[in-house]
Amino acid sequence: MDNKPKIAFFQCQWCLYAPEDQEWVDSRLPENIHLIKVPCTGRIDPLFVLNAVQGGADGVVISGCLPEKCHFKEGNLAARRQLVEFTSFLDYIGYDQERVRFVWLDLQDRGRIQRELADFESQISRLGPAESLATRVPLSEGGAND
Amino acid sequence: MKYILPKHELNALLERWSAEYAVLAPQKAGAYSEFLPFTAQSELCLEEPHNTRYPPKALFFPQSEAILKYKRNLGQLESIEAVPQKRVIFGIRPCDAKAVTLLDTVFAEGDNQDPFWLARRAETLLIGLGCNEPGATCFCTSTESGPFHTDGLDALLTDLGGEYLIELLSERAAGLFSGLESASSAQQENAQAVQTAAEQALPKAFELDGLKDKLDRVFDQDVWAQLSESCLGCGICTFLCPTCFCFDLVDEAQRDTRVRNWDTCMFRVYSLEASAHNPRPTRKERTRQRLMHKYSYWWEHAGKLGCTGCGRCVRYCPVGLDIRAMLRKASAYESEALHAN
Amino acid sequence: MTEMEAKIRTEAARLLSEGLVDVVVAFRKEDAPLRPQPAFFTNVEDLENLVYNGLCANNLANYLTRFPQETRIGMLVRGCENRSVNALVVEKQHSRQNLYLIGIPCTGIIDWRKVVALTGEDILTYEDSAHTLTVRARHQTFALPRQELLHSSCLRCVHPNPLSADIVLGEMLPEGDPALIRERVESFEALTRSERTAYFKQEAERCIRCYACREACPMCYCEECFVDHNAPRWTESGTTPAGTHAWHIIRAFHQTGRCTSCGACERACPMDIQMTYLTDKLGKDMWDSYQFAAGMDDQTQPPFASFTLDDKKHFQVGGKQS
Amino acid sequence: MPTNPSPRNPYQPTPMRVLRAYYESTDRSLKTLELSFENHADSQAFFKKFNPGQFCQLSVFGKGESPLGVASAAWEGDFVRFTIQRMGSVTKALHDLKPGDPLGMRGPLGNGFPLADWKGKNLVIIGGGCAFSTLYALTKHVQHPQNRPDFGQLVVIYGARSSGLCMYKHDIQSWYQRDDMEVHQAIDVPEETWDHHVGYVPDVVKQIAPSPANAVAIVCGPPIMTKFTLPALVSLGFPPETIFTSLEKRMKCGIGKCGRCNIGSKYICKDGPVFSLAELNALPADI
Repeated sequence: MDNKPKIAFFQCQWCLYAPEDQEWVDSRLPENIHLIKVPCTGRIDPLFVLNAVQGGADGVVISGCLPEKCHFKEGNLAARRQLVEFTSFLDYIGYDQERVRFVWLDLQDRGRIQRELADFESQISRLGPAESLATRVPLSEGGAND
Repeated sequence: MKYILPKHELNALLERWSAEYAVLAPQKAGAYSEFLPFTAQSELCLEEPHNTRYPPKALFFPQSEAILKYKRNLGQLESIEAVPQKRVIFGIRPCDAKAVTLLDTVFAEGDNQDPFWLARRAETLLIGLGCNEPGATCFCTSTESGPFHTDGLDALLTDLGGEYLIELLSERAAGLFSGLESASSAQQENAQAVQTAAEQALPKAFELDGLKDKLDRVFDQDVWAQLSESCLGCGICTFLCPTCFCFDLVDEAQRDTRVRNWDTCMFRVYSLEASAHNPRPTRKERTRQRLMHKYSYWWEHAGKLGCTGCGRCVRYCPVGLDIRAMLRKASAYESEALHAN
Repeated sequence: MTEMEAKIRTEAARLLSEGLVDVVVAFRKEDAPLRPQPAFFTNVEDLENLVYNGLCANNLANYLTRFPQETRIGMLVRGCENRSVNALVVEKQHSRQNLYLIGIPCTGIIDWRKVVALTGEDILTYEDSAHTLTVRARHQTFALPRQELLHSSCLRCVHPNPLSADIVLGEMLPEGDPALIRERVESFEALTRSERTAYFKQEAERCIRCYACREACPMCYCEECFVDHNAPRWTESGTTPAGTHAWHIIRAFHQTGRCTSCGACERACPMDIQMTYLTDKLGKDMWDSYQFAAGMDDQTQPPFASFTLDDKKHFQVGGKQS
Repeated sequence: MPTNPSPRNPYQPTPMRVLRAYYESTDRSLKTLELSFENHADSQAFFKKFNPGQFCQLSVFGKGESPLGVASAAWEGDFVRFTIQRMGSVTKALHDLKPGDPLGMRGPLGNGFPLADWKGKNLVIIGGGCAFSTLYALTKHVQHPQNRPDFGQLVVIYGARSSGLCMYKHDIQSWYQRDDMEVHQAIDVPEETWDHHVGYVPDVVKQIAPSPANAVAIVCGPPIMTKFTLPALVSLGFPPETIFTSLEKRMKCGIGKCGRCNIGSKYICKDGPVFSLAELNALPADI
């Protein structure tokens, strides 16, 4: 488990239309991927993403619905503007923009989330661990004291 | 006992002390000076008439400190060990040293004494450096202190130009100055002259006698609203103050520690209750608490004034609130308003 | 600057005596050296204490959110202050018709740190004039060229003139070169990733969490700041690296599309911490992505509040985000 | 200069365990916890210093600490009772505790009621809402056969917003049958099954009009109740030095060190929480 990159996966609970994809995410997600289900990508506050980054996440995946498909009509529009800028801001202070991937899912996408996560994991493995801003890693996982 | 130390031998002396003590001295840190561990390459910062920007209380009462460790298996909190360390703090100004003795009245007296404070105080020597020329924002002579006061110091240096005159003040610091040549009576008189000149160079900024009673009497008057009109409600005046000791206890869950952080009465959440009632809802009550605590309540707790006139709150307030002017206005208000009717 | 002071006093006296405003927000004489104080004038007699010079370092728009919305406020506004007021009006913090903005084309705010670095902290009095700041310290009087003392934000100022004031005292000044702010951000972006992280940590970890930057910023008017939340506690409240990093990242990010780069946060910070390199980056991104600059008028919503369906083109299907 | 370098860490909580936990109010906003000591030595140390009216800082790691009044008398057994209103993160965590769960407790803190000064006096105990918990401890203490003779008449007036919010229902029910005390309960709004007083506590106090002769009154309740009950007692002829109340403010250390719970120069946690009205009148209005 420890050599695999730690990934924080923010999943909008509406975006996986196929029940088997949702079932895979809910119960057969690889151990190194930490699932955070949110009612909508619009609910994802930059604080959540920063909390994940400071907690030692080597990569962050944010999956939501395509425009005009959002259950709440415009949650994804707000999220994209804010979180894309936050990603560029984190990159500005050293957390590589490549470590954040947005997955905007369509109605008929099937099994895409598994492919995206696998592809993302290999991309992150190439980048290696992201220690620079990992300041809140729990002690039980070998986090540093202050 | 009084010794003489030529200035060019200072670094060598500090190095000698470093064999036995961890020596800290004010050194350049960007635009200001800070107490940093002394090393052979240290470039000491003693000319500045003013003290370090960050108060040396942090050397005894750190701003963030884990005081309890959570044992997950037992589900209980256990104390973190407070280990004394032999230290010498060189170049501390008299106002900051006196401030440390004021904090002793909180952390080192009465019941529930603080083990962390005591551990850091027990083996630490304070070697003071007097101020030949107090700055425009200093007012130690108005607060029962002074540019060459010795409260809390183990030794006091007076800058005579080419050398320092060292006045030994405590037995435990005697060893530090063994081998130094003792001061001639001429040098002692010179030091005395320098000290009195410095004392006189700093006129009183406000009248201390009767100030406490005046502040008590204007407690519920409108003067506090006028005084705190432009206050931003930030924490600079309290965090940089060498005598402020308020703290917060907070659990850092993922670090399994309970942490003690500095806190400040200038923040809204400091006195905000679970019922959402806040006895100090606006900056007026908070400014009043800051001034009353130092110039009235501390007197009732420990018979001492809670301010040593170091001037940090005056120098770094972003909106230029000057505690000297505030105290003058409060006592003027008391004599005009209350005696007028 | 005394000539400008006289103009401001007469205008303020007119506003108060004719009852056009309930309060005039400006500055008054300093008690502490180099620090004129923000002041709230409600009667004409006090106006003799009114001062205006380069050392007036606070953004007065910060006090707008302290008054109930029906208060009629007269306020001195320089370029950045006017834009901060506009941004606050956009966020419905005060109604524009209850505001009377006394516009002052700004010749730059002096950074007290640059003065102290030259004259030492032992300052008795100072005199500001068009080109020189005369400072009388204990042993020496200094005549310092004003241009070298300006705060870094003012050296990069694009809009020194008040854009939507009710009256403008003095001539409008030439606009600044927008490339200056961009170059500053781009030069930081050109550093390697580890250099950028190192610089960010070096600045953020000197923070003592006094929140002067928050309290000095006109756009920081939240009743309860995210650092005060405890259910759950998102950030550490101590001066640990985790706490200070989170504070500086999220505080700056909350100013995206709202910060008018007035530099009041850096001028208030007691530990000389650099912060505007963060908000300038966000400001540059908002211009590049949405052609939006904060406070240019008091109607247009900032980008995070004005998402539209034609953002569609940015939603890449299957692949990296543009 | 301080000399003894390492006294005990005053912020280290005593290890406790939940013995019993049950809801006091029908709307589950009030819950009573009865805590047992992990170490017997701690229990002895606690009861040597304990005096009704004192409080403790209950500690749940990861959430923090909350100051809560002790609601049990020493003779009731080797446990400490607290009745907790569910308000913020710590009290929610306390509500979620089940019997057997560990937690921390620092105490007893504060001065508690000056029982020695009240010897031979009639006691008028006036409580409102969940603040009645410390008065419940006081009443239980006074009711004990060993202590009862020390005091004269005992009158208890306990108000709550509704019958569902009344605490210690069964025990208080039994008080009506006792001959050595008088009980008056009140709720704000009439309910069918309620046959005691109806109305606000200050009015009920005026109605019952306890005699101030050789009497001491103790008032603990929400600020609004205290604000109107104190003057009511003064108008009934109680001198200020015979009226006592327990104050509360935001607290962190509970031992007079962290500087935040002061009224004037007095710390509520150390010099209080029990103050006489005479003492309060000498303090500035900072509550």
